[in-house]
Amino acid sequence: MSDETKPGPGLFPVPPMGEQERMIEAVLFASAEPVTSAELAKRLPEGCDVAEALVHLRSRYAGRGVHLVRVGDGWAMRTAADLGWLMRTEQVETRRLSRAAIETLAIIAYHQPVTRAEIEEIRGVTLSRGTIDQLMELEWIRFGRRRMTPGRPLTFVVTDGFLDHFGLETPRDLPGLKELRE
Amino acid sequence: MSDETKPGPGLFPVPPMGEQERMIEAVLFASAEPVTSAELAKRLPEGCDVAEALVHLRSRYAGRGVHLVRVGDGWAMRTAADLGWLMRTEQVETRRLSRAAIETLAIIAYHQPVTRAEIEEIRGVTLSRGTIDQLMELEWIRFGRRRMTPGRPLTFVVTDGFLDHFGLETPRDLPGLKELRE
Amino acid sequence: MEAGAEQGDIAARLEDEALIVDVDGYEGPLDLLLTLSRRQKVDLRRISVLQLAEQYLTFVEAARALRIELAADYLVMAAWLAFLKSRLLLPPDPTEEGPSAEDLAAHLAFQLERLEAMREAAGRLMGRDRLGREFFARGAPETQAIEKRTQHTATLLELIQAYARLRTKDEFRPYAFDRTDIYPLETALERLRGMIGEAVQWSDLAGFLPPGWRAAGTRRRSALASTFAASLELAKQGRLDIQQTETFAPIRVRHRQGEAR
Repeated sequence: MSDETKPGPGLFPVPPMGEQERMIEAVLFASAEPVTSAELAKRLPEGCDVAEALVHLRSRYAGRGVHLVRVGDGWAMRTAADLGWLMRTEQVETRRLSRAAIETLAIIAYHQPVTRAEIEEIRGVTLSRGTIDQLMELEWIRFGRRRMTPGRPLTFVVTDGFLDHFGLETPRDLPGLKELRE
Repeated sequence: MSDETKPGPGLFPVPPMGEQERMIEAVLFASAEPVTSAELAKRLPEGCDVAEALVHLRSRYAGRGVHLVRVGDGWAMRTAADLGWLMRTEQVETRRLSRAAIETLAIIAYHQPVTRAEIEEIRGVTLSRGTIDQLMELEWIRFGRRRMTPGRPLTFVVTDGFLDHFGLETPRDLPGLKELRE
Repeated sequence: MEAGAEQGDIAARLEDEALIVDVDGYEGPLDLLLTLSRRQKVDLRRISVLQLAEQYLTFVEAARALRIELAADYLVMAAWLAFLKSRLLLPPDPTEEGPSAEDLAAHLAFQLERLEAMREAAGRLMGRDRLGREFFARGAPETQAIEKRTQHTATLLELIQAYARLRTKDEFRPYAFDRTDIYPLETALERLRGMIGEAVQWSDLAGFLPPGWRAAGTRRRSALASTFAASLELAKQGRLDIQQTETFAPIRVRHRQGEAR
């Protein structure tokens, strides 16, 4: 593509808001994964107001069969949860998680960043390598920063993939988090 | 979800048209393949008017960033044609020029304006179309004047883009052969 | 109502039996304690730790009677609870330091409460609407990206070299780029890394110089310098040990055992 046909920085007028909304709509529809605001800004012509266009788009899809949802730093289109029964054919069989894995996941989500020792203390048992591996493989958890305590232990945090899977906008939206913190 | 909450054939009132539209929207969004009207009718609760809901849905997406389109026998959501350029992200990969290209470029730079026949004579091999195209695409060479000799062959010269890239003010700044030997 | 209560009794009895037989069903002693505590049917904050300790000890006894082998951590917990139980029953010893029996009991109750909270949180989490089950991503994502643009580039030197090559039919090489007598560190590293595994005993570093670089002169000096630098790098990575008996003595290296990676 030659530079002439592509809207270049400052060379072309900023598209009207309705047009910006259309562009974001197209990009988000085309992607199965959430797209970050930064990525959207990079894709759209210079000068676009991604944040505002997202607000418009979100309200446009409110109550529809497909919603605009926030996932951590990203944005994605997702079908409305109340229509899940229509999607039988699309449903994916997920491997049943062990109790250890489910509890470990919850502990990481509610206590992140959390070290292995802390997880073990809460559950009262040793954390098996397999449990962590399984959650890592699902891309629901990842390593966080090392804790600045003796031994500089690794910490675990939940990922945007986790937020996406469980329909959470941010880790702060975990149900009952406030009550637990009190 | 238990079967009791699912609208059963004939047992439950037909959902309002807006709801039917939502359902189709969700199904088409989540489906990997276009979905036929017959398939939609099978998925939706008994009594739904798929054809009418499709008409509504289609007009709802008219002028949007995604459209409801017919694909063969089925229906699918697709990016609006005018926004196709948004789907492309560029990944720039830097690669060395081929030996043929760099030699050709050097000859043009040292001998401009130079004809294809002259380039071939110096290199001792035929000049491939691709080599010239590549240098043209890089905007490092362009056509010069036709040579006033029989056949009036085209000549090639280097561009300002070439000088810019190689940090030269004029092609005369290129070191001469003698200087190269010292 | 009555039938319901009866069923509840049966369920409780079945649970009791299951408790005794099915040790494997527990995720550690804390989990077992939490299950036992539920049978007190009170808020965890008001649980009787003393009663709980007795229940636990009974369980462990029963398991022993059935010759069920309990994992060590269950036994450690049993010993600790037996200790706690005796402390809770005896009047406090004013000379004893450290946390009181009540503190220890309160901490145990707190641990159980925290585990229970996480159990509930996990349950709520798994009960949420989930991607691929209740809500869905785009089924036919359009291939975005992957427009690989190859940007070709060249330097002035390459251009000049190309021209010189064409016109003089021999390679033009400015002196600064003459590296035939320089043995690069990367090459030395690669060579040493490949060979060090075999150096089970102390070996002279000079023995690792590549053929063609061993004769005295600039080439040997360059190769020796690079190989030495490479040995330092590998020593830093813990793959080898370096030894020199005295100043100017030959430098010797040896593969470090157990660090084969």
